[in-house]
Amino acid sequence: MKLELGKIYIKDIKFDDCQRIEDGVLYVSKEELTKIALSDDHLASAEFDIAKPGESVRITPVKDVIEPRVKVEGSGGVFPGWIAKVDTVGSGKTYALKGMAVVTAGPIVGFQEGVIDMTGPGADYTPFSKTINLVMVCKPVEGLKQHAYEKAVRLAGFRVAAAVGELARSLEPDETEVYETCTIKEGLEKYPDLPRVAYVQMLQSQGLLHDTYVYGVDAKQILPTIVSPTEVFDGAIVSGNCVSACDKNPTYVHQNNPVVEELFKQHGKTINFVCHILTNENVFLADKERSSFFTAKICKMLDLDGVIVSEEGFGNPDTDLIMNCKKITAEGIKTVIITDEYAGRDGKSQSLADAHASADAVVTAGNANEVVILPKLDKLIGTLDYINKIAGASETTLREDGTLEVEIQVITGATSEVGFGYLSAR
Amino acid sequence: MLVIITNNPLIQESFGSTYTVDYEALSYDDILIKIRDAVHRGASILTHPLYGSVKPKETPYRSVLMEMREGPVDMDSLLLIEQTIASAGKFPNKSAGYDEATLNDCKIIDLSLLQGALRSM
Amino acid sequence: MVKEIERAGIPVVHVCTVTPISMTVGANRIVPAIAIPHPLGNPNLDHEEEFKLRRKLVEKALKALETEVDGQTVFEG
Amino acid sequence: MAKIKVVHYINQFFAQIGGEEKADYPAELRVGEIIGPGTAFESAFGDEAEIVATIVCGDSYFNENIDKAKADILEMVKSQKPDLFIAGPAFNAGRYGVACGTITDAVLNELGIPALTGMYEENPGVDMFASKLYIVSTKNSAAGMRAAVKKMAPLALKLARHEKIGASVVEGYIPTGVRVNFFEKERGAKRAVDMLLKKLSDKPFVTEYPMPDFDRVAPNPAVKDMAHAKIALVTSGGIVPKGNPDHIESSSASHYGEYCLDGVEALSSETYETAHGGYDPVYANDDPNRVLPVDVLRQLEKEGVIGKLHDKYYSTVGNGTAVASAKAFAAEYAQKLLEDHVDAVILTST
Repeated sequence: MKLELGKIYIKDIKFDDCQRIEDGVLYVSKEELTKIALSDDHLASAEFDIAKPGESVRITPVKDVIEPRVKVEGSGGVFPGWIAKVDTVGSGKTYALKGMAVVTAGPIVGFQEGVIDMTGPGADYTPFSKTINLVMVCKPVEGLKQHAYEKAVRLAGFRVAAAVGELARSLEPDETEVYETCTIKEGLEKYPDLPRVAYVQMLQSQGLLHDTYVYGVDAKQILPTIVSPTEVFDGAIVSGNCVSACDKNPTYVHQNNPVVEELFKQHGKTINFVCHILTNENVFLADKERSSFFTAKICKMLDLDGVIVSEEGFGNPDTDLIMNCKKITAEGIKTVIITDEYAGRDGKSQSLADAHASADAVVTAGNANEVVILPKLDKLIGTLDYINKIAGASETTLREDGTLEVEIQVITGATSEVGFGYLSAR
Repeated sequence: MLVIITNNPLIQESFGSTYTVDYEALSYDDILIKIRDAVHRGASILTHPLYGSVKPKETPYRSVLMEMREGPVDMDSLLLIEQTIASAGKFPNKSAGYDEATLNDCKIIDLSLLQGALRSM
Repeated sequence: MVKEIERAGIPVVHVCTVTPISMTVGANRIVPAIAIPHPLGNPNLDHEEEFKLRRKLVEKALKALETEVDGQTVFEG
Repeated sequence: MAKIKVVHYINQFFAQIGGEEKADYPAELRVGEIIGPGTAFESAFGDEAEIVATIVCGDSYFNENIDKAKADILEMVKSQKPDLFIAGPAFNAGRYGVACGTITDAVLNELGIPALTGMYEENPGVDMFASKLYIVSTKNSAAGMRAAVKKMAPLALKLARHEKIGASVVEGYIPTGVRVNFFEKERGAKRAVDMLLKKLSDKPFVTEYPMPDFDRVAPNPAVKDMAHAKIALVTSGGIVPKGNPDHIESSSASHYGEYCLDGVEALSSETYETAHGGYDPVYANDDPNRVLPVDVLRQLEKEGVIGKLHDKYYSTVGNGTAVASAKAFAAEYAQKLLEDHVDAVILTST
C-alpha cells in the first residue's frame, strides 16, 4: 500500500464567517461549526475557542484531541466507520493540517482529568501546548446517560475535524511524505536480508470511557488482527478513552502514531516493516490470555525477527504487556516494550504491576506520579470543577494562591506509551 | 461457584438476578483484602482487579468476578491480587470528597467495565 | 531474602505455600507448606494432630537441607 | 555569597603516603590542606567552593577499626562545620570504596551534611551503598580522575545548595532505585526503534527500566551432620513478640527484627503475634508456631535430631507473599548468621 501524506502548515486560526484556509491561516465560522457539532440531538450546546502556544490558557478536562485531515485520492475517507463509510483506507493521498488540533473538552463524568496548559511548566509535559488548538466545549441535553454523552462528544469531534480538514481539499500541500508497505511476498523479495519487524499496538478496551475503535468496531470485541501501517494515518483507529489522561492515546496520536512513523524511517534501510498488529486490553483474564496467544501466533506466522509492543493506560494493561512480551519472546522474536511508570510520588515504589525476565528492553515514558506545581493561568477553557472537587480530599489540591499541585498523570499526553513524548525516567 | 465480590450497590441491582453477588459496603482497600483472603482460601480471580484506568481510589468501587473454591492457592490469582494491593497503596484516597453525582458516575463506570468483561464469558 | 542467605554461604530451605513464588525469588531447596495464613499448621486439626503435621513438615525441611541439589528443587510429598 | 566549605576524604594512596604497606595509616585531619584529587576538585569548584580540610585514612586501618575510625572521622568532619563532604573517588579499589561509602553514609545520615562519593560500578561499595547515597559512576582506575571530578564537582555543589537532583543518567550517579523523570533528546518511539535495532543486531543496549532482580544463586552443599548442626529460623511471615516492639511495618517492611529464643520452648498467643498485613492474621495469632515452628524444633533439639536451635530468630514482612524484596537487610542478617556459625536456615513464608 502506498499513501502520500500532504502536510499543510497552519500558522494561525481565526474566526470568520467565510470558512477557508489562506496563506496558512485557518478561518472558521463559529456558527458553521456549532451547526456541525449540534447535528446530534444529544448535545444541547457547543462553544468554540482558540488556544495558542505561549498563551496563558489552561484547557481542562480534555476529552480528545484530533488532527483535521481529508482524503483526496484513494479508497475510503477519514475516520472510516464513523464519518466515512467502512472501506479500506491507507492508500492514495491524504492531506493533514499540521500545527493545529481540534480539542474536545468538558466533563463527561465528574472526576475526569486531562489538562493542557499552553504555557508554563505544564506545557513542557503535553505535546498539545505546541499546537494551535480549536477547542470545542459541549454540553449534553438534560438527563443524557454517560454512554450516550461520551459517544455524542466523540462523534462531534470527528465531524468538526473532518469539516475543517475538508477546507484543505483543493490546496497544494507544503510538504509531502510518501509511505509504502509491501505484501509478504514482495517484502521477502525486495528486502531478503533485512530483519522483519512489526509493531504490536495494545488498545485500551475495557468499557465506558476506556474504549478504542478500529474501523468503527469496539476493540474489546476484536481478536488480534493486522493492518497496513498506513491505515492509521486516515483515522482507522480512534479514541473513546476519557480517563488516564497522561497515557491514553488521543485520536491525534493514533493519526500520527510515532512508532509507525519511526519504523517507516527505517523501512527498506535497516528493517523490513512488515505490518501493524492490533490487540486489546480486556478486563476478563481469559481474554488477556487469548489475545496474547493470538498476538504471539501472528508474530510467528509472519516470521518476524523483532517487534515493538506499546501499552495504553494504567494497571491491568501491565498484565497484557508482560503476557505479550513473554509469549512473543518465547517464539524467538526480539522484543522492545514501551510503557510508563507509577512509581509513587517519591519514585520508590515498584513501577509496573507485573514483571518478567523477558522484558529486558524497556522504554519508559516517565513516572506518572511525579508532582508538579502548575501556576494560575489567566484564562480557563472548560471547567476546574474536578480539580476543585478533590481539593481537600487529597494532597492534590487547588492551592490558595490559585496554583495547582498535581501529579503529571492529569496532564494530557504527559507519559505517552506509544513514545509520542520525550519524558523518561531512570 | 461464580460470585461477584463488590462494594458497588449498582452491581447488586443489575446482576443480582443472574449472578451470585456478594455485596458489602467496604472501602476500596477492604474490598481488595476480602478478595485476597478468598484467594488465600483457594478462590480464583476471573476479572482483573485493577481494571479500568480510573486510578485506584479515584473511584471507591471495585467489583471482581471470582470462582469460589476452597483448596490449593491459585498462583496467578494470588500474584494478581497482591500486585493490585501493592499498586493501590501508591495512590491517595481522592474519592472521599465526591458528591452524589460523581459517585454515581463512578458506579456506572464500574458497572460498565464489569459488563464488558461478563459479555465475553 | 532466601537468595541473600544462600549467597552468604549458608544452606537454606524455603518452607513456602506458593512454590512458584519461591521459584521466582530464587530458592534452591523448597518445601511446600499448608496454606498462606497457616503455612505450618492446620486449624481444623486438634492440637496434637496439628503438631504432628508440623513436625512432619519440619522433618521434610531438614531432609531437604541434608540433600545435595543441583538447582531449584521442590521437595514434594 | 560565601564559598561553600568542603571537607575531602582520601586514602593513604591518594595522599601520596604509600601503597599497601602504609594502609594501616590512622585517620588524620589536615586543616587547610588540599591534597591529590583535592586540587582537581578545587579547580572544578572555581569560586563556588573551597576545600577547608582533608582527612586521610589508610584503607586497612579504616576497615579493621571501622567503629573507631568512623567515630574519629565524624568528629573531624564536625569540627570543620563544612557545607559539603566528598569522599574519594575510589574507582575500583574495594576497601577504599567501602570506606568511602561507610563514611559518606555516616556524614550524611548522622551529621546531616550533604555528602557524595564516587566509584566504579563493580566496586563492592556500590552494592552496599548505592541505594542510600549518591555515588558518581567512575572509570575503574585513577586514569579516570578528570572525568570523575568533572561529574562529581557539579553534583556536589547541587547537593550543597539543596537543589533538585535530576535522573541518574543526567547527573552521572549510579541508580539509587528511586525513579526520577527527565526529558530525553529523542522521543520514546525513536528510542524504542533504536533499542530494537541494537537488539536485532546483537549489540549491547541499555533498558530504561530494569526488571526486578531475576538472578540466581547456586545452592550451597547439604548439611552433613544434622545431629550436630546449628539451625536458625527466619521468617517473612512477620512473627514478632507481642506488641511488635520494633514496629515492623505491615507490608514491605523497611527493617527486620532480631529476637531471642533463649528459654522459649514454644511460641504462644500470649507472647507472640504476626505483624504481617498481607494475610488473615487469625490463625497465626492463635498459634504463632504455625508460621515459626519453634515448638517442633525444640523437640527435635531435645531428641538430638538437630544439634541446636540458634538462639536468635529473624523476622520481617514481605510485600504480600513476594519475599523478593528486602534484599539489603537480608544480606545484613545473613552476615550475622554467618558470624554466629549457623549451619543451615529454615526460612518460612506465608
